[in-house]
Amino acid sequence: MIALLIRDLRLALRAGGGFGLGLAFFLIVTVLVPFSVGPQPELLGRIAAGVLWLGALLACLLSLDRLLALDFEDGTLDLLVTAPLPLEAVVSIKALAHWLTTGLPLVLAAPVLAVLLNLPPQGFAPLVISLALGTPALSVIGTFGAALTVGIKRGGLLLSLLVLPLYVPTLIFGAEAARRGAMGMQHDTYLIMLAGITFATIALMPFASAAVLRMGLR
Amino acid sequence: MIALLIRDLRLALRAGGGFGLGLAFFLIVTVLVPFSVGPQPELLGRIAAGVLWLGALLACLLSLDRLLALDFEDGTLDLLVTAPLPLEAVVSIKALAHWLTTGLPLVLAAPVLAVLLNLPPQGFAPLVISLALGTPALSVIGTFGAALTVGIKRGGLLLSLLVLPLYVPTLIFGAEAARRGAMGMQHDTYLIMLAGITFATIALMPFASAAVLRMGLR
Amino acid sequence: MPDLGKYAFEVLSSYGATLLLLAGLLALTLRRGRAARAALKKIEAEIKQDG
Amino acid sequence: MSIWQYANPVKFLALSERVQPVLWVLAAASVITGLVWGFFGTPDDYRQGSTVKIIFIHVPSAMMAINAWVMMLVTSLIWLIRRHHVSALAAKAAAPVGMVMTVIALITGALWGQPMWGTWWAWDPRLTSFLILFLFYLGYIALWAAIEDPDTAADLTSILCLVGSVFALLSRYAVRFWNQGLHQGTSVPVATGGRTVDDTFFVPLLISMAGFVLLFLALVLYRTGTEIRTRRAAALLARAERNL
Amino acid sequence: MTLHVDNLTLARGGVPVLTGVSLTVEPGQALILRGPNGAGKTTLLRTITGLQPPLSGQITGAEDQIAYAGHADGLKATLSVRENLMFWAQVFGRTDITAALDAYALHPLADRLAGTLSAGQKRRLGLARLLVTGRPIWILDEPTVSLDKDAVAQFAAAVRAHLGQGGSALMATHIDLGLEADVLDLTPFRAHASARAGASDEAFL
Amino acid sequence: MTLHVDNLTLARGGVPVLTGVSLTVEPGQALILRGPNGAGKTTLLRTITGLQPPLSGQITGAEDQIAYAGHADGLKATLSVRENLMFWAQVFGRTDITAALDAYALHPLADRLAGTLSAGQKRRLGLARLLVTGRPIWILDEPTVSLDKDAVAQFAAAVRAHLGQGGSALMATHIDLGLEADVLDLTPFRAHASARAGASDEAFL
Ligand code: HEM
Ligand SMILES: Nc1ncnc2c1ncn2[C@@H]1O[C@H](COP(=O)(O)OP(=O)(O)OP(=O)(O)O)[C@@H](O)[C@H]1O
Ligand SMILES: Nc1ncnc2c1ncn2[C@@H]1O[C@H](COP(=O)(O)OP(=O)(O)OP(=O)(O)O)[C@@H](O)[C@H]1O
Ligand SMILES: [Mg+2]
Ligand SMILES: [Mg+2]
Repeated sequence: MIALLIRDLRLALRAGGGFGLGLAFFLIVTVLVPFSVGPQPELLGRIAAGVLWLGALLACLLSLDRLLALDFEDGTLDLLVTAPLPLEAVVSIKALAHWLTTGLPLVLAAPVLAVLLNLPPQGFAPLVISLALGTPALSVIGTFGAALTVGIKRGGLLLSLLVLPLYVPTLIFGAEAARRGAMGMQHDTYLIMLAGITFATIALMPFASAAVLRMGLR
Repeated sequence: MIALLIRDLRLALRAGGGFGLGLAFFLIVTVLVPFSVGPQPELLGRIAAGVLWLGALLACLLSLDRLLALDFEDGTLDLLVTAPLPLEAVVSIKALAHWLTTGLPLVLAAPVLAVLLNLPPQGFAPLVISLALGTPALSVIGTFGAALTVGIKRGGLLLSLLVLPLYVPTLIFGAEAARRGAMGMQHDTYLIMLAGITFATIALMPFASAAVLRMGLR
Repeated sequence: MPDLGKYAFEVLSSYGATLLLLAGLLALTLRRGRAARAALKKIEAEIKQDG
Repeated sequence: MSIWQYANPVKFLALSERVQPVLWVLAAASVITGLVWGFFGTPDDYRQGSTVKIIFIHVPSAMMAINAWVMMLVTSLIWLIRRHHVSALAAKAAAPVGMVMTVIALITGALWGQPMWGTWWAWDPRLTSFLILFLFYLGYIALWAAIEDPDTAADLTSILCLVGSVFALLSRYAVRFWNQGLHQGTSVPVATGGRTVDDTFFVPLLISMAGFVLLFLALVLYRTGTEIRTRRAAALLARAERNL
Repeated sequence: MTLHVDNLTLARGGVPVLTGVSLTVEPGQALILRGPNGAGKTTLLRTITGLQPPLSGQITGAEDQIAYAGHADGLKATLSVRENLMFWAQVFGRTDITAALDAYALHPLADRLAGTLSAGQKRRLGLARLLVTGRPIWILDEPTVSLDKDAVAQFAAAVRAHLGQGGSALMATHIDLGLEADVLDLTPFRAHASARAGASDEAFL
Repeated sequence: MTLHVDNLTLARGGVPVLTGVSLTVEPGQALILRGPNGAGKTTLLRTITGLQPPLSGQITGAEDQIAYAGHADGLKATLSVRENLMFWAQVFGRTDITAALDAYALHPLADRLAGTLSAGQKRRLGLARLLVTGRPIWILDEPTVSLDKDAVAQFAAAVRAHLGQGGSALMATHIDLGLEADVLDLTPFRAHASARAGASDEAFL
């Protein structure tokens, strides 16, 4: 299992492996928002927390399609199924590797990008905390989506379509916590809900993902 | 060449072909925006034009990675290079097919989604016109990006990174035209600029794309 | 140390961040350079040995 | 004897090895002089207070951020036309340096903006085009890293640099159209010789600018050398394997 | 471990492909499956490996005993030959890969990225992977595709050594491998169009 | 059309692989390339096809005359067999695909999606593609991978018919095709490590 994690991280860091690209996408979406809605600082400040959450979600989403599809195409997944590892552990490790290479960098980059969007100072802490609590859920749910679409050639966009509705609760609680934080309002309940979602998905989703994966490989 | 266009369209319509997924993504981004920035109608109305442009741009972007990569993987691209068609024509046709299956549906769907985001009535015409003028440029520039990343496994996110800065001028003129239109301001200059960019890219980019593709296939 | 008045934070962190970034770039450059030199030396030596 | 003989990597290495010590000393000396003079030896501005000291970093780094891209454009063209490896590798070596310069200009600008404009960041055209430039650097470096074959990578990044330059200019123009800004105009117009900056600031600024240029050159020469050695090692290794 | 397959019926795409296949592979035995293109060899091997369920029939002795090598090699283009092998060794709880490198003469290529190998070299690496699994039953689908004569001989030697250590092998191939092995022709087991074999779409017939 | 290859030197990954390869393929002639794995067969065929540039040497008579079939078949999984063939026919300005379907007995499969074919059936479709190009020079890289005996015979017959109509074929293979053809062994042309052949990384040596 450690071997799998190390291999995934190593592959991500190798040429073309995609490490940092989620981050780059996050940056780019943030940068494009003012171009599209206009540069008024007051307006940007109001939507900043929401835009950052949405940007982080999209960045996670876009990196999902390489989570399992590459391993499927070159036959690794077939071989892993026959290896002496429970498939639940395999998908959990894959989700962990995805979070380490995508979610974590997003959490760390969020405050910097918040400056660009003129987020009010009191909003920084809630934003980072909500992202740190929420992104693991995004990775775990995303792994489920990746498992669902694993046999489909370039399922990328279909994957987005399937996963996005599943992301809605996480997004609502996370973005709401960050937004209320930015406006100086009470937001603890939302953070607690968010944490609840995250722990529940981490505990349960791997079973669903593994089941779906077994069926998809047939 | 007609055969190529027809094949591309037919493939897009087949299962897993990706037709409509761009549209679905556009829809979902539009729907998620109120969740993330909050549901105030006045705020949504102000950012509607911009959000729709950004959503259209992202939807185009996400469908780019299947533009050439699928043909590369199964060897079709190698065979097309040796076929009696100039490569410039091949990439132009591919861009056209991409626009027909992604850009055009977005243009048609935009007014419907604009209702969801509370776009002011006078903004509808400028939004649709600016999207109709701008999306072809997105497809053509995107084809260049796809050609650049063609040999790279799952270059999807790298592709986004390379293409997004190239999209900036189109986005600025397009979104600005739509935004000014929504606010009832003069916006013809922006539309003219946008048309200029589109025609220039259609005329010149295929040469760059074909050159890059030849190098990448080596 | 000059008196920076109320802008001390801005000025100091500008200089600080710049020096940090430049030092980082320099360190990375030198490290990669050293590594490349060493790797090349080793390979050249091995190839000489093999004849 | 044409200068193209130095396009041979081995000859280039020899030359750059000889030039570098001098260059490093000059670069260090002028950067240190410029910054120390700027930091310790200049008075506060009557309007900007001590923040004016930021100019000694901000302006040189902003200048080098642009110049580095221009240099990459030129070397990319040379690679595409004459296919000299050193040229392509120099572009590769310069990109991270240019990116760091861009980041420095952005950070110092942001830190300067807080007291002057009351905000870290504003979507001013100059600032915005710099952010886009940063994105171009990112994409360029990522593309180099993603392609296995070094010659293909050189080709593709060169074309990206060409196309990117056109689009960077276009964005600059578009951004100006889109938003009139807060940022001040150029105050060191080289062409006219006129200037708005006081002499007390101007001399250390010039020294600092020269320092950044020299530092850039030294870094690029050194890094190009590293790239050449890496390629040479790979070439030797590939052949050694073939012998086995 | 003896592999028993008893009265197996298989479907592909909802249509029965093979019916009533029974076979046994004893330790030390190699069994070669033959059959024309589309006979269902790949389907049978994947089913025995456990990658897809049979319509009916029993497979015993397969659980956690099988190393499978299909059409795809499960190699990562951006990892070196050594790293690829090492990864699979670790997955199967082992650490020694020299025997595998030896068997297919991969030492000179050990530090090359797998993506830069030729077709046959890739295949050799894919076969070497079997040796690091430590599993007794090898299930191989057209193992010698793209291999040259030397490599085919290396493969035959590896199989022989594996059989000698009490392992067994079940493989599908169209060409002659130079192995002394039993042969099972699948043609008699091909399902007829009218066969009611329990395929999932029969409810609609 | 006679294909002339004169004193060709090739590199892969910056390293010279083959030097001084010369060969001629006359109309009506088939030439088989042999060489161990990694000898450079694929590289040579791709270069002649024009997919990558040679380091030095001349290729004449290839321009717009070549139909290439490499390791990948260029098939779309979601198009039917007929649609796949039809597409390639149209790209080459033709419309008739029955001859191609006949040659590889693809009629029963004509309306199946290419993605649901077995490995050998896919390969047959890939080879049938050559017949709809109308190009005189066939360049084939391991054409018979995964084919069964019948299909190999179909392939041999198709090649013979092609030669009979004044076409020619150049192919790389490790196995015996049952064709009367000249054979060129590439081993003598393999580049030595010290060779200075104009590879692009030689400037660094
Ligand atoms: C993140 C924010 C900023 C960025 C990206 C930025 C970028 C630039 C750039 C690109 C230049 C041009 C150098 C040249 O053309 O030679 C420049 C020059 C300059 N900037 Fe900024 N700037 C920023 C913020 C500021 C702020 C807040 C101030 C002070 C109020 C400032 C003051 C100056 C001055 C005085 C120059 C020199 C103009 C000249 O001599 O050409 N900048 N900056
Ligand atoms: N995804 C699929 N959907 C429907 N039918 C399929 C699918 N894949 C394969 N088949 C059909 O199932 C049958 C068995 O295929 P299989 O791949 O097992 O054959 P095989 O014996 O391995 O042939 P080959 O020697 O060509 O590899 C074939 O007739 C094939 O056309
Ligand atoms: N992308 C690459 N980068 C570096 N070297 C490569 C690359 N691809 C192939 N090679 C090497 O080039 C040589 C020639 O490869 P090529 O694929 O032409 O061999 P081949 O004769 O077709 O072998 P096979 O019979 O295994 O298909 C091999 O030694 C191979 O390892
Ligand atoms: Mg098969
Ligand atoms: Mg080959």
